[in-house]
Amino acid sequence: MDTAPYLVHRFGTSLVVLAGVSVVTYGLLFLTPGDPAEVILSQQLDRQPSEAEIEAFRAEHGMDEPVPLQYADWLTDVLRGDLGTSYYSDASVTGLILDALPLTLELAAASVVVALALAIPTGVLSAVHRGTAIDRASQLGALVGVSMPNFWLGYLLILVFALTLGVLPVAGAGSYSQLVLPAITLGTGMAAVLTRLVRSSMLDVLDEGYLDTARSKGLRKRIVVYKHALRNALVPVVTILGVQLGALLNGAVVIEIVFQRPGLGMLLVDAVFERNYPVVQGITLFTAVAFVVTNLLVDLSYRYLDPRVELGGDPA
Amino acid sequence: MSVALESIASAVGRRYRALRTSRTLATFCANPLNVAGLSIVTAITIAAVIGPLVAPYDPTTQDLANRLQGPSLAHPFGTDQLGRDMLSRLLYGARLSLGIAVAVTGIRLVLGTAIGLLAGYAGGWIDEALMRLVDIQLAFPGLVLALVIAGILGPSLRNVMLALAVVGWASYARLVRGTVLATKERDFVRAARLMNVSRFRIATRHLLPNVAGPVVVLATLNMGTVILGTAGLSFIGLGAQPPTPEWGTMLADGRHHLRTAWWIANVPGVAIMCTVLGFTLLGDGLRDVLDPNHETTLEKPT
Amino acid sequence: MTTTPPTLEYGPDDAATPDDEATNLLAVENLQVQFGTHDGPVRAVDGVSFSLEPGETVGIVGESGCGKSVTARSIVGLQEPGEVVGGTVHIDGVNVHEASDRARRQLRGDTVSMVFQDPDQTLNPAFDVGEQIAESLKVHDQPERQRLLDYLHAPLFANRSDWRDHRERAVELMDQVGIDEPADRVDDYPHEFSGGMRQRAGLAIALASDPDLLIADEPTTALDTTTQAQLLDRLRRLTDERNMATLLITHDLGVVADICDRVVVLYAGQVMETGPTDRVLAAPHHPYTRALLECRTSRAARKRRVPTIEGTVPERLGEQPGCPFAPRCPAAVDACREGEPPTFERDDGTVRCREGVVFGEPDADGGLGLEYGCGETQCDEGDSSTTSATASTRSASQPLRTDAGTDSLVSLEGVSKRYQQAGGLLRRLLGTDRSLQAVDDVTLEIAAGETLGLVGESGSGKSTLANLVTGLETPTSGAVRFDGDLVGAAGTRTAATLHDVGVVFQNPRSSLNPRLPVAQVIAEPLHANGWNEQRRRDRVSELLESVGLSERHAERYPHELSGGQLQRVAIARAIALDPRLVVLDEPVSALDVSVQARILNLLLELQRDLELTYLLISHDLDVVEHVSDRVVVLSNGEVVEAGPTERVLAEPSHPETAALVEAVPRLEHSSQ
Amino acid sequence: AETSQDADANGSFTIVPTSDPTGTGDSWENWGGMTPYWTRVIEPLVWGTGGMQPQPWLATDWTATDDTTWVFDLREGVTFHNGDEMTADDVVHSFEEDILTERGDFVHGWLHLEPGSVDRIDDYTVSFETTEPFPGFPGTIAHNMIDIQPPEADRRDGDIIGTGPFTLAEMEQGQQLRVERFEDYWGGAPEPTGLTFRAAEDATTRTDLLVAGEVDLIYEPATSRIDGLRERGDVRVETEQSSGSVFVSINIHREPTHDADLRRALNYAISQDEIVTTVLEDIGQPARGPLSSVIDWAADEELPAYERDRDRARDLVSQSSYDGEELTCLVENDMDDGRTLVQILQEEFEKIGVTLDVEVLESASLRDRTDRGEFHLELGTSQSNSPAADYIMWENFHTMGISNKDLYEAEGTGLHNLGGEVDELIETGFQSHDPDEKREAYVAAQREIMDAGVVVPLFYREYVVAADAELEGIDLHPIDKFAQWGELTRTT
Ligand SMILES: Nc1ncnc2c1ncn2[C@@H]1O[C@H](COP(=O)(O)OP(=O)(O)OP(=O)(O)O)[C@@H](O)[C@H]1O
Ligand SMILES: Nc1ncnc2c1ncn2[C@@H]1O[C@H](COP(=O)(O)OP(=O)(O)OP(=O)(O)O)[C@@H](O)[C@H]1O
Ligand SMILES: [Mg+2]
Ligand SMILES: [Mg+2]
Repeated sequence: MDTAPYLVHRFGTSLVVLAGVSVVTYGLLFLTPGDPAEVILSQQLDRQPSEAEIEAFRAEHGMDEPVPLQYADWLTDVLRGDLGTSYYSDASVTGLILDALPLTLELAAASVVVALALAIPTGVLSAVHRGTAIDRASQLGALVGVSMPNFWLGYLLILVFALTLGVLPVAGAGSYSQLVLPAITLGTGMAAVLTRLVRSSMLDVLDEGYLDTARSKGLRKRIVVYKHALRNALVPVVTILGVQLGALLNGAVVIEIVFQRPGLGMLLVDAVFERNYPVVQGITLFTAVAFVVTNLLVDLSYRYLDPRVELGGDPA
Repeated sequence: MSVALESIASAVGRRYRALRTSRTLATFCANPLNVAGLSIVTAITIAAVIGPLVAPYDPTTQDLANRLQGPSLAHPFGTDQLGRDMLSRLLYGARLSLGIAVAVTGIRLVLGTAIGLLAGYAGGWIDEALMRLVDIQLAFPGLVLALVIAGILGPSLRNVMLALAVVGWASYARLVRGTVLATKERDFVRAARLMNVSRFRIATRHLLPNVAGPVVVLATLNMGTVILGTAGLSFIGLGAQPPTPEWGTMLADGRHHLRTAWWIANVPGVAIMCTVLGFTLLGDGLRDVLDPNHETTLEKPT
Repeated sequence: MTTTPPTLEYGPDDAATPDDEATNLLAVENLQVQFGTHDGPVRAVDGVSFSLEPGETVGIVGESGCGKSVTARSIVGLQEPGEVVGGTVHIDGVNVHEASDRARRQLRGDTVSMVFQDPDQTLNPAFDVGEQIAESLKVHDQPERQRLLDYLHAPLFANRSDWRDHRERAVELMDQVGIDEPADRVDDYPHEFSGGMRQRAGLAIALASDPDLLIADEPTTALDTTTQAQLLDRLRRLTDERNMATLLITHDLGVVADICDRVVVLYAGQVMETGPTDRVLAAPHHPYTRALLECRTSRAARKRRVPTIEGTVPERLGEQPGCPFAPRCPAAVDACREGEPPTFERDDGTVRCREGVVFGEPDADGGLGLEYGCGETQCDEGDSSTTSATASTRSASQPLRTDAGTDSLVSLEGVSKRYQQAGGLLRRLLGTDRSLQAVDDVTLEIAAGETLGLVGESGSGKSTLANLVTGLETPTSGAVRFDGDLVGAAGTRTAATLHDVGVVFQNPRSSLNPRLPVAQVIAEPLHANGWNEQRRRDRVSELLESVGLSERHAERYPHELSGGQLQRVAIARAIALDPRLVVLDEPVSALDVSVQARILNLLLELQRDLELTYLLISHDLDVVEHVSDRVVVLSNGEVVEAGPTERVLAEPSHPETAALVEAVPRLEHSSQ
Repeated sequence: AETSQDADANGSFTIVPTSDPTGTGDSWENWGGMTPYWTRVIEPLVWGTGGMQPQPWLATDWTATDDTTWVFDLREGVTFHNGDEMTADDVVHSFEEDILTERGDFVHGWLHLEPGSVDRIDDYTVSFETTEPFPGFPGTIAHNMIDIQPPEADRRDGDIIGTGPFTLAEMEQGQQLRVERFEDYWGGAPEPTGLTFRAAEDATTRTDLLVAGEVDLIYEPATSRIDGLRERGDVRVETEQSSGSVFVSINIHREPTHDADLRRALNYAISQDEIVTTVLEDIGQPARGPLSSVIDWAADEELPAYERDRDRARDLVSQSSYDGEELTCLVENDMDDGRTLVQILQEEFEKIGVTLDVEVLESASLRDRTDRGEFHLELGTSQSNSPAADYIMWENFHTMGISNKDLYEAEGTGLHNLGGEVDELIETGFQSHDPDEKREAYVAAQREIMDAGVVVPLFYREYVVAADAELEGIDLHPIDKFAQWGELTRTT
């Protein structure tokens, strides 16, 4: 199938989704019990605002307009890259996000590396030795990784590596050594998911006829496994990597708190606790958009990874 | 009436026979991990049911004189910072944690299945609209959205459940729709259409049962994710209010004592880990049996 | 492992002398392969012995599940997850299963190559075809220097010029196996190839190592007859040119007759008979070989009951004394069931049957006048025995149905079906809309009581036409009438009109809901029409009986039934509401020959008893020839020829028909 | 602890305070990417003594020339970090432009100053006109926030110019900031060459950082770890009584806590001693009243002692109008030991037949709830960050105090305000220049408050600083944020 119409179609639906995402994000404000204007103002003033003040505030922020119009205004600003201003400081939300982002990205990237480095060899080993003790052990190991609440794992790792062995720093951000423990904490959870996936997709692939073809050519087992099998087995893994970005962000929230890394997650938690709605909306929107865009890219990279994929098939 | 009873009896008999004679059980039992999963889940379920009856102490009664006691005969899992018996708290907590997981999973399942079934079966613009809705839900990282929702609504278990339910249904919808679409084109559904079978009956009798396997597998795996999600939100501070013996909250509280009284954090930690592990193993096992073609797409983590 | 090799009076044990090994390119001796299952080890290959000399083409035949593939795979050491528990395989004097990994790779890279059954499965979808052939060449050139990074084309580690060189040679090979414009296709991925081209690419991979021995496991089953013929032809030429020995595995005796010098007949993991093709096909010594030959529809008279081999290939679990074929063998005596059958060594092959003792040399014409039906006592699939057994004693010579009526039941008037190729509104807006004319201006009539056969190449629109008749699809233009009334979409039609048409799909397993027990599957249409519980139950028993299933089957789930039984259930459901027309879309193509014969018998019987009209789709001309009164040939959605079966198939007037007929491999061609 | 990462010979130290030194988020704490607390970069006119009395700092002297006018003499020879000398213009600028405008209008009520009320008299004299008589003015402006900066400073650019012993060198938002020794400091250059303030708001993380040797000094290690730290040879643990106290404040205008008998019953249910010796690991002193005893007019001895007496408490409960309903108790989620304390309350109240429903809330929703008065009890800390602690009384217990006035409509409304006589006593104390008179009035007010059981006092806070045992010259202050780092050195 032609790529161009597919791209247009895919972009089209992504836009629809993004529009929906923006509506949901904006709507979060209305979840708050009570009148948003009043809540915001009482946070800002640190006291109960008067009716007049609330009225003035509404007028100032266009909150006396009908909701769709308010939304439109907000969206217009968002499209210009302006996510609003924090209620508590006059910092722009976009600026706050951009400041916090590098730490989170750094963590996410390092976690993916940890996850892949753990998952691919373990998954392959497990699949190749299907049903043996090696397989069971690595499956169990992977599952233990995914079954532990990650903050607990984080504290245990700190206990062992920072406090007992003293080889890695406890917390903080900035240096590579400070990245190791958080990346391992977040990476193991993800590695567990990926190991299982690599294993099951390797198992599927190992049953495929074309591996017999490869073996019957006289290829070495290593080449059969790592060239012919793994290449095919990685297709679903890459798809999941896109989805795992969500998991990474989920994990980052908790792990940034554990390791005192002022990234997006920490920013979000603080903002939620302070009811700093522009920041909450900004981060929510930003992560969702990042997620949609990443998955779009992942979809497109299918074509390279799996030539069979006819773009446009539902990769559900 | 008697006919109905008879048919129920025969259906039960059939199921039983199917279970006994088919390879299902054998397949399931062939992998010790599956059996381990089933055992863990059974144990936790029993604990949840009879826990309050067998718990040696009241889970909230404090005994400040005996705070931070290590494991002993009187307190097999020690006592916490307020001198409460960890074992009793753990047992009471089992019901709570399991209850949350069941409730959240239940809501997700019902909502997601209904939407997926409708989308897959109706097709056309209904499908298109519902699937975009699914995409929108999936676009938000689950815990992030749950955190925002629970945070705005205020900390309480009810809000946590609500938030987790809101962010998790889409995986079911997607899975169900996918299975329905695949099943819909299978010859037996086409045959049913040609036999004048009503749409409703096709949906409930031919599509749903075939969807059930993957959905049950997803739900089982989901139980674990929900428990972890609850723990994560509890850690952030949006979980149960004290003195509720909810595992995630216990673990989050206990982290301050990790060095001085390891049992306070590690006992609920291990309990959560085992439960999640149990459900995941069971889910995997069920997948071997119910969904041999691995139709279950990997669930989106929350 | 506890299996003791059967005692052979003569046999390959004696033949396994060192000097024999020297002359034999391939020597398989008493090979035993087992698979571990829940119920214990399955003896998939149970003492197989045969050998191959350079330049020779040998066929292995047998029903599905006889162990053909396992044997073939064991020869190249790919028996996993099975386990070789006894016997040896020597290729070029090297013991395959005892050789080191390295030696085995050497063997695969140099001496022996394999082409696998399913072309969709043979090629790695992630690499282009050229790469896969070139890889094979590369292994052959340097079997010992296989570095992972080199093979992954990792920059700095891979030898570029080497690869370019290999790719050029890959193009040559593609040319040799008959892929047109190979230079353009070398960069294509497997999914961009048609089935036939893929199979040829697989052949090119196999030939790349310039093997002395080629093993081809059902290389043509997945192909339509025309493509199959081309490939076989190509294979024959290449073997001749290269003086290659070929081991060809197939269930199709026609293919064997076409190109094999010798044939090995396998049953339940044991060699039943070996010998020169001509002799074995013309004068089979073993009852199983004879049975296989008998149940081919092409041998039976039109519309007559086809002889069948009742029962199924047994799963060989644990120790079972006696000849594995004994339960299905009409000539079996008690001794067959109790003791190991002896193997007789003849000048031109072997026979493993006690019959040798009883009858001595069978007649040269191979016809023993035996009835290969199911005897009351021997039947394995016991429940179906009642009807088929009575049918078979009753039948054989008299036609199963009365002549077809003449009033038309179904008529198609200028019917066309155009498919919009995938894409939605957006694509239409972009003008990239493409459509496909699946059925193109078809006009035809089906008379009440007749059987209309629909044939054509794959993709010619047969299924679409059937769907138009049943109303699963609505025509883009033209009208489909049933009994004079316009047929609408299935959803819009009244119950009464839906009753009149029953459908049996190609794949019995997919056409039955796996979650419902048989009784409920069959009762589904009755339920839909508001029959009450009691009436439903009575009708289900009646139907089960008429398709030759017992009440015992009623409570089973589809996965607990065999393919043949499933198709019976599907047929029962199709006739549940007394339809007038039954549409049969490839009703037997997923089934084994012997089962196929039984189903065809059932269909003919039902047609006679219930006065049914059939629309039968099949790509198997033998089947069509056997059961239909008239044939319609479709090509690219158009009717290119129609007429009485005998006439059309005997004197095809359209080249398309001629090609179809020509391509069918037949025993008769070569044995004459 | 093992040797710290950046412990160089010259003496540079890493300190972890309880709040983020870069002040992410909240505007109150965030002053151009730095909080004014802890870091000793910027300074106020007045400082506080260890006895919570105003102490000359950038101002050397002050007098009230009439009821509402204060004249301050500035210290001469004070150099800003940019090399300029501090004069009255800088003081006027700081008050008028920064403090009274940018810090928000609530500052007016707090300082009793309106914009335009600060005047330069000469280069080293400034006058302030308060809106009403305010004897506590000097103590009130002895606060880190009420700092003096020159007009050139532009905090929006992170360009912070102060007069303190340290200059701002480097900031990483949310992580840490570095300050360096200011050689021209008016009080003489400090010992340390530099200080790093790291963010770690979680007590356990702070403790781990110290134990792992990554930092030299931490505030408030996790309570559960203090014993362990004390046993270590490489860590010194210092405690200091703080200006804060922890108590439960009761909504006296909501049923059923409007009933004084019930409130007294709650007081009789609690054993402050037990709380301090168990969950607090002996950090803090059992409290009788709402004000830390370091505050000179805090009444402790003079207050009625509600020893735990469950029988009496139960009697009072049955006398009261309480009939079994759940009382709501709010507590902020990041209050140290908050969850533990509130559960003890719950248990103790349960024993006298009063059911408590606990809600641990984040700051925003907590404020939301208290603003609406939708609660019965609130567990919290009240602490003064300046030597003048008057506002604790005013804010909490005066009808026009911040907590009460929004909900005050008529007699018998508000939150914790008994009104009438108590209001008058607080006003007297507030406006009195005479320490004895002031003390008398405040003590009387506190007695009334305790008699009516408006609060359940728990304990006067002590705070803990744990540091590398080699550290010398730790100079703590009842106001934890007033610690001086100038004499910090490392032995050996
Ligand atoms: N992976 C396996 N696990 C268990 N049993 C197997 C496996 N593969 C094959 N078998 C058993 O081996 C027997 C022979 O199988 P094989 O594939 O050789 O049959 P075949 O003659 O090639 O049939 P077909 O014509 O259907 O390809 C079968 O009865 C099957 O039960
Ligand atoms: N639903 C559909 N949408 C689009 N194209 C279709 C659809 N169904 C069939 N076609 C196309 O119509 C043509 C005829 O298909 P049809 O299934 O009728 O062929 P057939 O003769 O039954 O082939 P086979 O022997 O392989 O079953 C094919 O090219 C097919 O790709
Ligand atoms: Mg085979
Ligand atoms: Mg078809």
